[in-house]
Amino acid sequence: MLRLVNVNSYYGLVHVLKNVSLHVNKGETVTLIGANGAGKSTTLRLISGLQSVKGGEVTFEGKDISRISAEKLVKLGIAHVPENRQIFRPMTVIENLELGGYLLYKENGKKELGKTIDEMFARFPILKERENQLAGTLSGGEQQMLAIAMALMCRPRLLLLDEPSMGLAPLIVKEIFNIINELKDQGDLTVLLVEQNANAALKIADRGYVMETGKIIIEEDAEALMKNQEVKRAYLGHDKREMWEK
Amino acid sequence: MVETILEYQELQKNFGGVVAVNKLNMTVDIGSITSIIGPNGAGKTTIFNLTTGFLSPTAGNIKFFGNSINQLKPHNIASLGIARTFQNVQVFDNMSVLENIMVGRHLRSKSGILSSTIIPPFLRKEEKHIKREAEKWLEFIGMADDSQISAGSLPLGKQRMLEIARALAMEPKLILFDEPASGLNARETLAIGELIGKIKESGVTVVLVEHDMELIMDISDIVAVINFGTRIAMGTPAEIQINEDVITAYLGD
Amino acid sequence: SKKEEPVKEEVKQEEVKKEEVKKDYVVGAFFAITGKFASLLGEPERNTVEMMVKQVNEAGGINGHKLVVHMEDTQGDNSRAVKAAKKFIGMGVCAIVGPSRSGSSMAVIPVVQKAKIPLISCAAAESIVVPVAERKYIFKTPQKDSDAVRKIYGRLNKKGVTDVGIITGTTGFGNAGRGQLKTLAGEYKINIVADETYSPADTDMTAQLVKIKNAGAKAVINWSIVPAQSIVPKNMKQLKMDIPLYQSHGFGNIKYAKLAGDAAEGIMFPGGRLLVAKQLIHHHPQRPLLMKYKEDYESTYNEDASTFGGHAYDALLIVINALKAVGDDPEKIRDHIETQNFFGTGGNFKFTPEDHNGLNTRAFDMITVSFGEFKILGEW
Amino acid sequence: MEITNQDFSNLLQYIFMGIQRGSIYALAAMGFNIIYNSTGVINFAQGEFVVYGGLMMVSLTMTMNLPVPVAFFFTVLFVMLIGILMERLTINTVKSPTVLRLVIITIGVSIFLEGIAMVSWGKNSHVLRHFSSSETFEVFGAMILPQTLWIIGILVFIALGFILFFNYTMTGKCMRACSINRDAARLVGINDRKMVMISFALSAGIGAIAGIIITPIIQMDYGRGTMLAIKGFGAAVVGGLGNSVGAIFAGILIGIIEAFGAGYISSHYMDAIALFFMLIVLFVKPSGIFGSSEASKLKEF
Amino acid sequence: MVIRDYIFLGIFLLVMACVPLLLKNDYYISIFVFASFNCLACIGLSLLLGYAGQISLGHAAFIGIGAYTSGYLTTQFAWSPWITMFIGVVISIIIAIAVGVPSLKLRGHYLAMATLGFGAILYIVAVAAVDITGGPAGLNNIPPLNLFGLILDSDKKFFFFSWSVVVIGLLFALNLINSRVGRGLRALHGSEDAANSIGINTSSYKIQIFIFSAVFSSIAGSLYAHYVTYIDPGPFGIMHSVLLMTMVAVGGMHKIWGAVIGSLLLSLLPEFLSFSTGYFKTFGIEYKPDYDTLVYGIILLSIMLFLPEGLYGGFSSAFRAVKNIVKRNGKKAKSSS
Ligand SMILES: Nc1ncnc2c1ncn2[C@@H]1O[C@H](COP(=O)(O)OP(=O)(O)OP(=O)(O)O)[C@@H](O)[C@H]1O
Ligand SMILES: Nc1ncnc2c1ncn2[C@@H]1O[C@H](COP(=O)(O)OP(=O)(O)OP(=O)(O)O)[C@@H](O)[C@H]1O
Ligand SMILES: [Mg+2]
Ligand SMILES: [Mg+2]
Repeated sequence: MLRLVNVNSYYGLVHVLKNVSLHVNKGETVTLIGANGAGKSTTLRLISGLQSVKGGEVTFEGKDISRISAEKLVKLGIAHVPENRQIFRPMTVIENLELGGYLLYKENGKKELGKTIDEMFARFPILKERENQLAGTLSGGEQQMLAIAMALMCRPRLLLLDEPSMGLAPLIVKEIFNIINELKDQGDLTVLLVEQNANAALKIADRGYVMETGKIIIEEDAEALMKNQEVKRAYLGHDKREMWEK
Repeated sequence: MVETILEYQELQKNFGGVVAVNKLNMTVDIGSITSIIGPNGAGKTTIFNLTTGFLSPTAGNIKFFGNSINQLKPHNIASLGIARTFQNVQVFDNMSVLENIMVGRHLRSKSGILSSTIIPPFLRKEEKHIKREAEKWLEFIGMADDSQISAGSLPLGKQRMLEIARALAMEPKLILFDEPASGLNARETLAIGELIGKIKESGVTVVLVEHDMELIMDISDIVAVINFGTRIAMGTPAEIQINEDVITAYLGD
Repeated sequence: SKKEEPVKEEVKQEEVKKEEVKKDYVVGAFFAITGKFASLLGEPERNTVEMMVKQVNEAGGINGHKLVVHMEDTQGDNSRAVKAAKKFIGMGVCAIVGPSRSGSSMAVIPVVQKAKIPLISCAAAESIVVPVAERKYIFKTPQKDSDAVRKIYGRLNKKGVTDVGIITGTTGFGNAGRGQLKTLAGEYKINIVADETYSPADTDMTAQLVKIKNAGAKAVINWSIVPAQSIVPKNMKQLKMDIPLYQSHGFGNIKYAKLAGDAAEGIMFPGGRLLVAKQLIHHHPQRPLLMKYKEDYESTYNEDASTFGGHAYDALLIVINALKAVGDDPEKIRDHIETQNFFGTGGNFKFTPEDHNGLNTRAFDMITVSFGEFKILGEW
Repeated sequence: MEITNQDFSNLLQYIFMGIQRGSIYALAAMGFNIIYNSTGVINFAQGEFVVYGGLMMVSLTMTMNLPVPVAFFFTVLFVMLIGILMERLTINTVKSPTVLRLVIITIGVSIFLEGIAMVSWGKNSHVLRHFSSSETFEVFGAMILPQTLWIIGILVFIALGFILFFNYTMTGKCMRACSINRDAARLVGINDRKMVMISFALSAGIGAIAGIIITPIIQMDYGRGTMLAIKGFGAAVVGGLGNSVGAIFAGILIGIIEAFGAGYISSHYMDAIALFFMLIVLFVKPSGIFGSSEASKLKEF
Repeated sequence: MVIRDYIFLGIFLLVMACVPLLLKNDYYISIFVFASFNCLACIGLSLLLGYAGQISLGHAAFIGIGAYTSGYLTTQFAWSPWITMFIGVVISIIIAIAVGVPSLKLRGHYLAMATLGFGAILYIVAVAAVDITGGPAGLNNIPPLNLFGLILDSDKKFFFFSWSVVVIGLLFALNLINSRVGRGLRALHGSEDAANSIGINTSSYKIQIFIFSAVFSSIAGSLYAHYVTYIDPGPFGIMHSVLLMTMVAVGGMHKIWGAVIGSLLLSLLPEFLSFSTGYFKTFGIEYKPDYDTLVYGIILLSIMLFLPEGLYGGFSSAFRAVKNIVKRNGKKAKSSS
């Protein structure tokens, strides 16, 4: 469904992605893990069109998307929940959701929009309670839920999630991973997930990539990754004692 | 007997209709690591904002070493020796890493606008001292190599470390951490945990808000659980882990 | 030297051939050509000067010397005026014409006084040339504002009107006029019942006029030099105020009357005769000169001549007269100006060491607007 | 009795005059708000739109003798085109925009447009015929121009349109979204560039209309833009940036205060009185009369 | 880093000292004298705008306060210009406090409007208070400065004096930004909350720096008055405030040097335009002063469009590029040899 081949990217003069290749098959959940600053978020930004591609190719369902702008990619079915809760802070929760469903509204009209918003409220009841509050005044976790809900509003086929569990309470994290699982089980959603909580991510993922300083260093099945000694030590936090000793 | 460093009495904060903190009573022992956990929107950050003067309470009292600090401005509270970090990291991204920490020495240095104007930096003793101290703290968090990098281009984990070092440079008596490990991977979380341990050893009291249970259980002396702005439980990590209320409200099965 | 002005260099190149013949007479001229609110002054002034230079040189120059006028735009800005004056002085001009506005004139006085270069200002405020002892090198061509006030007050006396409302613009010109109106009121037993102002950027003076109306004024005097002055008659019409409106000599550009449209009908103001040259009796001593200037200007620039252009005409004429008589030594020019007695567009100039304007009330005719044109209002 | 009647008609006169002045401030402020709402930037070339509206209308009706409605249409179209060009050639090309940088760019554009207007329309003031009669009529002793009614009517019409637009239509909300967080807006499928362009077009259109309806009363020249922009900016800020109701309310309020200041206190200090009032409002309500301080804190400058 | 600023200062001092030697004509020198006033005001403004992140569209008013205090007291009471300059500073401080305390609670565009309003009010007062300020007619016969018996009545003398003042101002500003206070200012620009949390009294800092920059402007105003020896409200209007801010931004607002470059450029540009009229003529192009506004707008626009960090940023990246090329060539040369 999605394929990156030898992709490079720069921030100014800094070379942040170096020949990154990865692919995500339809219906799969793939996770991307790696240390801070490895370039995971950049990879997602690049797929969703926020970051420009220098060299290499990016295809979505066989179509070259490396030159397509972010807003058009949404139309193709790619939704991106960026890190740090990019919501419209001075607008109300409901307005945020409406905007999330902008394309839906444009194609299917107001009714469908209302219906989908209700669906989201059913999924995230706390947002319903905060309906008319300014999004910027929500608690961190509430904002994260809103961000995810906004992305789901336009019924994407490929969902790019950047650290969705960041700052969320364990219960909610479980809930969010459940939701991802559910969406995936419904069969029509493909997920590319960037996570620090590698444990949880690998549990729901089919495959995983490990990234370090702008390069993909490992690609394996999720289960295999969980057993990989290197990965365990670096990202899973297992065997802490072992670490302490080191 | 252990001394109390911080005390909340019937603390209350309303935002319009929303009661973010509701009749909270709680104490923090000097020299301890006290953790506050609770669901999203429970009011944890609000408690920090009240403690550091960014918000003022609707009702109730906050006492630091027995003195009420309700009405003080953030910078006054900082000068009493309370430092904090932010849930959304707030480093000064228009400055280098070293300068970020040098700013942290603000309260420990004196020169005012007039003397700063007249005396060039290389003739000023204080300036050298500030720089030395800042380098020391940079060493402490293990980021000495990054000193000249612009803080804005650091990866998140390092920004959090930097924020902590900046707070430490104040040499506070009490330090409040708002989710220091969020967005960090297990290895980095471990490093933060280690750092917090070191901070405690140096005699600074720590209050910690965090969602990473492993970290909480690892390093806390006391855990308080907040829901809907009130305390629903308080105890040692072991006690909390098996508390039914906490499990249903927060941890999940 | 390298630091010479480019224009001069260019001039020099042309000179190569004529060098043996005679050197150029270099004069500086600066006006508010582009500044906001003031370009209605500066543009006709610049045009006039450019036209005159051409005429003079086509006629073989001044005693065989080519006349070179270096032009600067002050934009109505004082510091630009000062810089321009210094530029002229650096270039070694023998006299300076301009600037257009009173404020700029005041700003450049110390500079030219010190450099001992005669300056003939085209701005109205009387304070530019007094006290003469301190303003040895400063002259001006526009009529005095006190004379304009006298002319208006004299007419009011004749008509038996005592209660007037004054409304003045907050520019150097308006402010000076306001001062004179207040100072001379006692002498003419005029009672100023309302004293209002408006800024050059103002677009509506109804509030001020309502106040004047309510104060029981029997006539309105509007003193300003910017386009906003033509809103006053419009507003008066709107308020159905049918008391007479007097304007200052700053109204001396038919464009102002046109802006006010039919509201301008019946406005009276003391003005230079240039505006009504055609209506002058044939043997009026000013007439030939006025007609010539007017026709030249109007045929060259395809727009109506205004008194402002006339001020520049007079100023440059003074310089040319002096150059003809004594050559281009600034000191001699200055001395010569103090002896000049001639008819210009502004009236009969009689300069003396005590009077650096040389005009009196007789320089004015009372003019009115009738069917969109300026007409002489028969003396009393 | 006589005196109170007089007082009343004066009061009425001042109020009408204030509304007429204020309507222009309100329209300028609304123009600011539209662009502010999609970019977070104050467009200091807004005053130039007004000037171009007035001057173009003069050319079309007075010189080319087109009928008013036709000229109106083409003038608005023309100025909207200028707005679009301005956006495409300047704002849109900026790679790393900060608010301050963009604001200064708009100042640059305004200087440039002013220069063009000066060269093409000359430095003279221009007059425009009134839409209907230019004869005043009397209401309780106050003299009112029919043009004033035109101004008020058009203002109300536009105001209603914009309130509905920004608060209840998707496009309106999208524009606001763009000003808050461009990346996030793009990620929900909003074409941010298009939104910004539309907002420039709309704002230029409003400016043009303001210019057209006011020119018969105030005359128009190339240099009027700055002052109009500053007054409109004042109204926008006092009303609460981005808030259309606030803009109208504040614009008219400032107009009335100016009129009262000139009428009852002193014309020498008329503008100062209005400005002083603006300062007081800001000190008491730091984000304008209708602005939410919370929302403004959540925005970045 | 820090040292570099002071090296620049030394170079700057040398360059400015040479300017009058190169320019024989008083006119050119006077352009630089006028530029020095803008430069001084812009240095102050850059501390406020670029370092503390607070906008002010009212600084021309402080220039006016300095100018009028000097002008009024020297002409009315014949006080020494040095004393009146000092009084101007004191008055500016008082007014800066009165205006700054309520205004600096505002943010962004609201702050811009408040300072703009303040500037406009003072301008109106200068126009309307005829008895004190002379109204639009202004004040004349202001005495020139007298420096230990040396009367600064020539352009060259004034040039050296006013640019010395600028250099001292520059030195002070550089000291300040490289100090505890300067870091505090930048911190509050970066994040006000974070600055507060480490004990920086941000509101007090904002006011202090507002006052500080007002003092710079006030001195510039006094110098202006004693140089021109005539003042009227014209040069102290809000458009001049906007111009000052534009100078800072065009130069590059995150560096003091940006203010210096920007103010020099925008002060000299109009003169250059009027100067080049002659050149156009030699090429047979008819260039009228009417086009000045247009060209000025285009230049301002181009700088802001193409140089995100202003001229200073443009220069330094050009410098870096050149350095890189030199390096690379150097390497090549080495490797080939
Ligand atoms: N705007 C920027 N300008 C310059 N460098 C940047 C910028 N954003 C990110 N970088 C750098 O690019 C590299 C990759 O960043 P990226 O955000 O993709 O990492 P990440 O793997 O998502 O890390 P994290 O876990 O912290 O989110 C990092 O070294 C970072 O410092
Ligand atoms: N300024 C505000 N206006 C209105 N409501 C607010 C404001 N600030 C916080 N709230 C509300 O108060 C509640 C507590 O928020 P707070 O940020 O303290 O939660 P938290 O415990 O830190 O949550 P999280 O773990 O998600 O960060 C939330 O419901 C939030 O929506
Ligand atoms: Mg990331
Ligand atoms: Mg929180």
